Amino acid sequence: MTLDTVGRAHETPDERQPYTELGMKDDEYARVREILGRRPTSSELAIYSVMWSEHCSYKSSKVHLRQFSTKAPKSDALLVGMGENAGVVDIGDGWAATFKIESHNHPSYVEPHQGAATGVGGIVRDIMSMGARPIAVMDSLRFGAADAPDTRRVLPGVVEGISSYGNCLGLPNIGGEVAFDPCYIGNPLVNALCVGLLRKDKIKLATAPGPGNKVVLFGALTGPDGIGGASVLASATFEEESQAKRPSVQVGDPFMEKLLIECCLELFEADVVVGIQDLGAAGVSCATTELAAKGTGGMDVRLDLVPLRDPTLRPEEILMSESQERMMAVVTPDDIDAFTAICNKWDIPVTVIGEVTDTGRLVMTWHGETIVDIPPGTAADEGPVYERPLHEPAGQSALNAADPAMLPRPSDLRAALLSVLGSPNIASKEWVTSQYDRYVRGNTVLAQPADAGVLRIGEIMPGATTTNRGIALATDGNGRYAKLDPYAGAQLALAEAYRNVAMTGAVPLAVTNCLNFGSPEDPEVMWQFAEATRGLADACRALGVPVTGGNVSFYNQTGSAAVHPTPVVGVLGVLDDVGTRVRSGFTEEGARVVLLGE
Amino acid sequence: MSGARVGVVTFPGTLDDQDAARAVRLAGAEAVPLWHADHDLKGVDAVFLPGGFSYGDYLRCGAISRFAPLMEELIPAARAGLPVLGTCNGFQILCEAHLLPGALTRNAGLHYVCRDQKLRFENVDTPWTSDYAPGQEVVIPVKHGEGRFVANETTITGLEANGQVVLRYVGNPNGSLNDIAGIRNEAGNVIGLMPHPEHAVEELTGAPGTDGLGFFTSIMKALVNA
Amino acid sequence: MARVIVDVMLKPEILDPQGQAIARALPRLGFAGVSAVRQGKRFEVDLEGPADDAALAEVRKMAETLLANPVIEDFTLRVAE
Amino acid sequence: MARVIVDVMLKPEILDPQGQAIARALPRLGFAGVSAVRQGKRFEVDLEGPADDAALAEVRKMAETLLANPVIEDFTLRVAE
Ligand SMILES: Nc1ncnc2c1ncn2[C@@H]1O[C@H](COP(=O)(O)OP(=O)(O)O)[C@@H](O)[C@H]1O
Repeated sequence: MTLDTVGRAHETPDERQPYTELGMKDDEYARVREILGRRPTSSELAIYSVMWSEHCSYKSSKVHLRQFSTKAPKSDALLVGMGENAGVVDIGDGWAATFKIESHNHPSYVEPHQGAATGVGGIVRDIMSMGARPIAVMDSLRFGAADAPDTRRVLPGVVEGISSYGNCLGLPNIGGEVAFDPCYIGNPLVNALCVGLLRKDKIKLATAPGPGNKVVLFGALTGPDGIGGASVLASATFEEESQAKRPSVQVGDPFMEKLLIECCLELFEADVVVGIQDLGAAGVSCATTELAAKGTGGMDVRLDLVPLRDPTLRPEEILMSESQERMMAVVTPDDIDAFTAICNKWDIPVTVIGEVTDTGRLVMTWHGETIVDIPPGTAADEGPVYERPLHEPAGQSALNAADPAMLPRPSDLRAALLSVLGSPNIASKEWVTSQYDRYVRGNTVLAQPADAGVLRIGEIMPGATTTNRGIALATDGNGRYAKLDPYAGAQLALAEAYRNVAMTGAVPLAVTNCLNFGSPEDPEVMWQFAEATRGLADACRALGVPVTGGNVSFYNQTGSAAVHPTPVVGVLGVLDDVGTRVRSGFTEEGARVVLLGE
Repeated sequence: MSGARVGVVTFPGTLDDQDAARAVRLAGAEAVPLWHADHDLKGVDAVFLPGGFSYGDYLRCGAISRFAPLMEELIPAARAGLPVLGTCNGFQILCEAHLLPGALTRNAGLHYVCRDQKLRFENVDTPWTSDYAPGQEVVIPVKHGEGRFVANETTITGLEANGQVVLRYVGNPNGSLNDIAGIRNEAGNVIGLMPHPEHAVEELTGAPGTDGLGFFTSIMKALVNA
Repeated sequence: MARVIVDVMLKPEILDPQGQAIARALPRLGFAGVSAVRQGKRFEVDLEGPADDAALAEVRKMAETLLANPVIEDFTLRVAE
Repeated sequence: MARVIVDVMLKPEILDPQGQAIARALPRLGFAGVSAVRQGKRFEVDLEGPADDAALAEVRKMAETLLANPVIEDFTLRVAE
């Protein structure tokens, strides 16, 4: 099989390349050629196609998400804002919290257990890459009708996946949501949140500064996970029958991730990490381009040094592999031995695969031949940005004109009440929550059935300065409200999470969000998206809490039918003294019951 | 200070070691971290094997851990009378190491279950349970997917006849034979239980109440009076 | 009263964390000479009648829809002697 | 480079909730004629060398001490063709 080197790309400028199959548009491909001044090699095409995908580049959402910054309220608490792996918030006494929510909707439909499990794994690594100890998870779930046959397949698998992965990591699950609506049939929403704790002066960033520093890959071996699309590249030319059948499903190894957490914490403690990045959806492509782009600007990588689970993998496949439980770090030559020793202690495979340079180029070789030579920023940060057309959905005003007051009054109130209480959206979620460990590590102050989770932080990291403080977290969302009015719906989601946090006695400080929508190429969906982001940004300003990060999930639809626009909002708050937390529920006989608000 | 030193073992994948150490401290003893890969019990007076997913619970819970270098020290020490308490994964490891009879298998309901569990003490004649009374009912969390205690009939009959059943579920969460939640060896120094007393030692966190603290105050007294 | 054995294994390209953890542990436990371990499931399906073609077709369908997850697993099927 | 298969099944007297759950689900899914299902584990152990007597003795020891728990499980061992 011919290796598509940079030299070969020069010699065969007109070779047809399978960019369409990789989801790239004509003009996007033309731009890559323009940036490089030649056609990309197949490895470069692999990198640009994943980095410029909607998932990694936010090309359709970027123009709207900007409001979260431009309209952001002043906040003394914000230490790291949007754009990093996760936002970081000052919670006092020298402590900081980092949190983020992310979707794993499509994989959870294909293989519910593994899809949901790897969703938890991914968000946990995001939190680790900030230099934090992950301390709790939450999950926000939406399924089709509770009695739909496919829900019977998807729901138990998703819950088991979250339960087996999160429980095995020793992260208490401190809350979440479960909702049912026919619009989610064939497209469940699985949003996972992770929160981490760190010392405020120990924040790590995804950056690779310092020429001569080593680029280290550590964690699980790289296998053919989630690279269905890459097979068109692995065959020398895409007309050739692609030889291998590659799985599109990633399987998680929570035990490896648990070791990776403990290993990373020791690495941070030993101060042997200059920069760090988790390997998420776009694997090595993403980690190398982003680290290089944010550092001194250049990096040399020997791709053939990447340790493989399957020795037949081609460079393009290695670049696109979504194998889980991997991290990349930048380490000074002096610290490499200490770094390796800590990895060995935790039985974590570790390999130096390259070096930071000041050339401004990301250069990758494969057994001595150059297969990638690009300015990393063009892949990481300078992807396409679209102003997609917007259009208010036909029937939006009719939908709003239908006044519930016009519904017939029920004649039998008792039956009406029972049917409300018996509906899956109201019924107890204990079937789900009892599969989650809410106690592990002994710092959970509130979890199920409370409306917000509360954690004591003073004892999480033994040895560090202690504090009486606690943090509170809630996630909320309501697709039906957002469908009626995406602007107000997003605001209601924020208001609910904000209230749930405030009700524990915490002061809400910051917001994360996961925006689950249909296809951005549909102007009506894009209108919903624009309205929802505008609503959320305005509400954040009104309440004085900045958005610190989040995730956009588009293309949530079966056929042409999109799910309800479903912004899910997470709010983090702080309690100065966690001992003062307020529980919900009537705890004392004879106490007065007061209704606040309208 | 008392000088009572309780070792808390960490295997790869152990989760509740920090909680266990806290509980030991709350009872006034010193918690000594023990590492699975060391052939070293650090001269502790008792050992706590905490819960978690050692080696990911792959293969069978506790199956790989029981071969750890530390276990090579712990097994003879336990046979010689060192007080050892294993909870959840720790219980599974003790069974795999044949320090306790029987085995823990997949919950009858097939799901992981985390709940505040009502339990009843049967026999409290062990260094870890002297602060409880026979017949006493407590609430302590359980959280496991493989906690159904099984053994052959002779073993079960023997456990019952010898008073080796320490703790029974009131409302069986996993299908354990005879509602068994915790047992001890014949000598009484080795105990295993599925519930997590270390998660029920403070009013602020975890389960309602502090019903689990007694395990730690018991061992503290046993060691100080020894 | 025939018995059909259904063996279910992860597809070769799918990560098998359990098998890997076992393989990694073996040298520490003093077992040498093993290059890889994979862990799968084995089902013994006892039939009320004989294992004729119709019954085997039924078990095959059962394996496809219930015993194995075709997204990540392969299965084989044979009649026990 | 031989492969040894180790099959591990719960002893007959030990309750097998997974097998039972499958057996119970079958009629609901339209499968008739199954009297019982038991679920066990199957290990594929790949050897670096041939499956000679010494190697098989090693795998047997591995099965006895690690792959199966003799308190609740039985195992069988065979060389794959
Ligand atoms: N998917 C989930 N993961 C974790 N906790 C959940 C999940 N779904 C619901 N919960 C928890 O269960 C409890 C009850 O949830 P829910 O019935 O939605 O309450 P409410 O209607 O008051 O918000 C809450 O504490 C909530 O955090």
